[in-house]
Amino acid sequence: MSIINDPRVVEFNIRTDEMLINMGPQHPSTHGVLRLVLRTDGEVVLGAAPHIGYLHRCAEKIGENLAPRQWVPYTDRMDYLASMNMNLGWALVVEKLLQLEVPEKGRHLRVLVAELNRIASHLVAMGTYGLDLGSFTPFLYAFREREKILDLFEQVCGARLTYSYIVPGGVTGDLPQGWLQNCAQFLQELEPVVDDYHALLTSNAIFIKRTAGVGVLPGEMAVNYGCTGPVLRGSGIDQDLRRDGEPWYTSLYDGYQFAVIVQKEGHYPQDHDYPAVPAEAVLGDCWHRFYVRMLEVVQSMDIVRQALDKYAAAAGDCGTPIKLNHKLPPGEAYLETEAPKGQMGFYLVTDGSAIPWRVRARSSCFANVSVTSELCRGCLLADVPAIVGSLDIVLGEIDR
Amino acid sequence: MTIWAATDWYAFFFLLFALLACGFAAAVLFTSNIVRMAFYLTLSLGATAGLFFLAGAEFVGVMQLMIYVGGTLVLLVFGVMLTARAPFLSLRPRSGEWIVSLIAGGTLLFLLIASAFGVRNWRTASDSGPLPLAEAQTATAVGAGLTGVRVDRLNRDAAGHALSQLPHTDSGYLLPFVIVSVHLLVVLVGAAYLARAKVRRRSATESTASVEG
Amino acid sequence: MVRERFPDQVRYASCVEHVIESAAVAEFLVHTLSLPAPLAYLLAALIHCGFILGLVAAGAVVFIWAERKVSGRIQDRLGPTRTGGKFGWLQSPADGIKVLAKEDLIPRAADRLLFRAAPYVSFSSSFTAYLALPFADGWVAFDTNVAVFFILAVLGLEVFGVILAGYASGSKWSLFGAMREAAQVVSYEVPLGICVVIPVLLTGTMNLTTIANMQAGWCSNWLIFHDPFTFAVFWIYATCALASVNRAPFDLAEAESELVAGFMTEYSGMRWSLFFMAEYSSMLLVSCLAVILFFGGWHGPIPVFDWLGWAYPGGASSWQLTGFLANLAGCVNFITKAVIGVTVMLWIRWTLPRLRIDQVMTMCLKYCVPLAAICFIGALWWQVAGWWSPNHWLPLRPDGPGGMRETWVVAPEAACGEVARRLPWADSAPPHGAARRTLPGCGLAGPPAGWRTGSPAAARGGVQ
Amino acid sequence: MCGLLAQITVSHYLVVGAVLFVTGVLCMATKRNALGVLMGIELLLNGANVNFVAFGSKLLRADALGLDGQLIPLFVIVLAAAEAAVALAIALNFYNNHTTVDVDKAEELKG
Repeated sequence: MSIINDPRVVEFNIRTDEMLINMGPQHPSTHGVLRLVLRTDGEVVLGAAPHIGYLHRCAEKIGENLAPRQWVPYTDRMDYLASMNMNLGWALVVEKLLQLEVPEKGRHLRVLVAELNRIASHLVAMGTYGLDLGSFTPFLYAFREREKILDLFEQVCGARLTYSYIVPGGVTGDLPQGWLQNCAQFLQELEPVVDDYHALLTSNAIFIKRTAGVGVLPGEMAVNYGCTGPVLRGSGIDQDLRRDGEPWYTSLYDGYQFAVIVQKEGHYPQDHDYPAVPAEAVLGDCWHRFYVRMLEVVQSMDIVRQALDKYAAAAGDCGTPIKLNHKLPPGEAYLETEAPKGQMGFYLVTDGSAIPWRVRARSSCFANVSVTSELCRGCLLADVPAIVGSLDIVLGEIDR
Repeated sequence: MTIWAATDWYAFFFLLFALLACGFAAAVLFTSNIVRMAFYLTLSLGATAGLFFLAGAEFVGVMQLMIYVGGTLVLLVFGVMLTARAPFLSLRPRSGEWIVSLIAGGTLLFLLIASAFGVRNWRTASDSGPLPLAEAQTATAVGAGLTGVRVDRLNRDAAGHALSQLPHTDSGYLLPFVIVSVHLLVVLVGAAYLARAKVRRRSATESTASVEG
Repeated sequence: MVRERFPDQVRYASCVEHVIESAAVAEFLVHTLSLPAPLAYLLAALIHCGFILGLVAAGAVVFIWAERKVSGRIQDRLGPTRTGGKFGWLQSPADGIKVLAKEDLIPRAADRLLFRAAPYVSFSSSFTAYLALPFADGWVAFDTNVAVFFILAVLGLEVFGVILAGYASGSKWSLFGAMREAAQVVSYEVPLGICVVIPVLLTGTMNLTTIANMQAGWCSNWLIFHDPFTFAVFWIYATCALASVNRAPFDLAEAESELVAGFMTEYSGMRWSLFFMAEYSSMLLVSCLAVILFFGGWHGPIPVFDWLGWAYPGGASSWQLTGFLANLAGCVNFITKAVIGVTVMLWIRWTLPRLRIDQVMTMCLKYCVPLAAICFIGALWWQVAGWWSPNHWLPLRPDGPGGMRETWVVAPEAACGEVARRLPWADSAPPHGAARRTLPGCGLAGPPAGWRTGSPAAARGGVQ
Repeated sequence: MCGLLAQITVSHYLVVGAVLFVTGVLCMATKRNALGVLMGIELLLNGANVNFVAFGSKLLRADALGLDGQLIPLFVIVLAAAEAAVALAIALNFYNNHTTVDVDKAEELKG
């Protein structure tokens, strides 16, 4: 470890002034309006304090004045890159409160769109990560494929970003005709493109230099800070709510074959020919977090394929959305789902009326961004975007 | 048209570069902002390089640009930036110092200028006239001089071909060149040693505590 | 010529000729349009400056457009398509108008004088370097025999503008960018210098025109193919040149994801675009330099004009149409090669992520400098040992193998036996076959006057 | 051009050299910033260089000093670079130990 990477080295001989630098809230690489106050000595970052709240919209408070069905659009705007997963989390928790089972077909439909949206979200994460490291091209390659997913979603629900598609009780409408073929075709097209992404970034020598060994987040620390999702799995902790979550959530994935993407005994579960882990990479560094996301894209593609078959085979309807005046039984419910960025939890307390008494969201990015100050200590200024980018945060979800 | 014909372009360029060099040198003297001083110094030295070109010393001129302006001054600017805290940014000399030094400087300047015009040989061009500049391109000669061969001391025939060998005792500037190379190496090592980054390490607990603040 | 015709103006003419090497143009003006000589010289100088400024400006305009198109194609999109018709070719002028119309903001914390001066420092230094750059045989504004050195020196001054901009902006991001740039450019000047010295070593001159003319003939005669070490050193040169002009993956000074826009953060409008033009013109400049040093300059891969007998003979002083056409074609050839170089830079920029500052420094000090030094010694050894090089069997120029490449060893020996006798490896008698042109001022022989037709044996005599 | 400049001779260069030299001396005398003093030294050396080049220029006088007039400035430039490196190192060290670059405060021999 070189001197500059050594967090214990706090002073150089040349007495330079420490500088406080505001990175954000208007900065090209802070993914929205995150504000990082960096304490730097030259290029070396001595400390980083994330400041949040620039995108606070009182979503949770608003939730206490709206029926669960009405609050769905607000969940869209939390992680706006994975609205389907947000919708799903909220729908599931309301259904859990109501003990409302969704028909078989609806279950597969939800898996289908949620995993597609996971692909879209990870593609954005990959593209913007390239941008953070100064490579513009992967961004457009990623958005090109994401556009196709958005096209599919547009066919499903008419919206390209804020879908409000999965609602408590079911979905707003069944899939249109021919959609399954379109989706299958898209997966066909995406398959070879993933190799391009690996060539552009994952196995690029400069990319490896910039990410391997940078921002190492040990598994223990990740757990202590409550990190979840790819950030946690990138640190080697075997945790994925799709397998380990509550039955109310995991039952969604009953009958699906997938392996949790985590490095076990030095190996990732690989069913494809993907670039090997470079020698410089340390478990828990930026490269691993990135790599987990890239593998999850493929994992989600597999799940989507299975869901396509199961959906086509399933009979019946996709469930009926609850009415606006649907009385909610007094009680409370909490459920965490595996959203693309981590475990997204919704909490709901009701008093018997149609409107919840209390609504809370447990944001995955909020927990993930909290490690920034730990990871950025002693790194170089250029590592800050690399670290923040590898955490893949969305401020809409943090600030709510 | 007459004004064009009357213009001596050599004098014009000389005057231009000379004024730039002297003017910015004065600016260095009279500004108290250290960064501006560095900037003016750059321009002054650059203009001096122009004078060197005019005097036919191309190689020296380029050396001036490369080593002085491009190297030494960048180094200086680095130093300025490393130490440029607000209180030192403009340290003004005391007025008493100004008066004394201006008197001394003025006297020195007067003496120097008087002596510059005092020698007849300096004041006039030689009778044979100056050499055309095309024949004063000296980069090769300078290079040869540094490697130990003084080509300008060769005896020539009328056509300019070398006639005889140089005395073997004349090694040109080879020895100074070697010495200065070694000197430069020593100096660089020494400077790196002087200004090296001494690292003080704190214990792990202390470092965690310090970063919170 | 001028000297003979205007004996009373000898001194002045020679000086102006030196400062602004536009004697040919001026002569034309004097004799054909019968202008007074001083005016003719001024006009000639202005014409030269105009040409170069035009080239720099047009280059920047074209490259900005090209960058958009190339990046568009690389990124699977179209780039500009509508402004000005078919290929969006008016995009750059449109951008220019937009930039001109922008408000010229100066932050309150800025040092106003330095803030205003910085873009001009940057631009003028990268522009000045073109003075010594020949575009074809003899087509050069300032034909100095230290041209390589001059270009490197002046190009190195560009960093001053950046440092000043960074300091004067009064912004931390700008300061960061400036310090990065300063550290990077100063460090990369070292390996860049070593790389550039190798062709100088092989050709024995720092005069770019001569260096390029020594590579006349087939492409096997290009210095990049001279020996394995020159081949290797070209890639080091490419890396260092990329770094010294701050292009991706070395564009740390303006790294938008880290430093917002680095030293340009606080700039807007025309001043900002001056920085931009400076960047593009230095890109073109290092590319041109690479073409001259390694890729034969204006001498194409196939010596068409040598076959036709159109090219100016060495030392020719009279104007002729065929020679002019050959030179024009050479100029086009030269610029084409340079543009290819710039395009490669664009390609790299839009493909690779950015390095980190410590990695950039490591790359320079740990890899580029030692490798360049090894190549330097290797090329030197290869040259002294007289080992095989492609031009020994491919007809590199009309007069056969050998050529004038070895002036470094040959020339001193040929004309001034003294120098050569002192060189430890040259103990053979100097060849006296070819007619020699005396290098001005010192009596050393430069390339023989008839080096295009001189006998190869004489040319290679020094090392055999 | 006025009569004085009818023909540029060595003297004219010497005047430029003198001005640079005197400015350098004054800079060294009056500047309180260590780096300002360093800049004064550079100016001073440059004034000397101008003189050397002028004396060596065959353009100005055919019987000029010749090559020596160019070689000595080369050494001066190189040594100035070395001097600047050392002086800067000293200045930085001084700054580290005293947190100032004001040379008037440098009164102790001990660093």
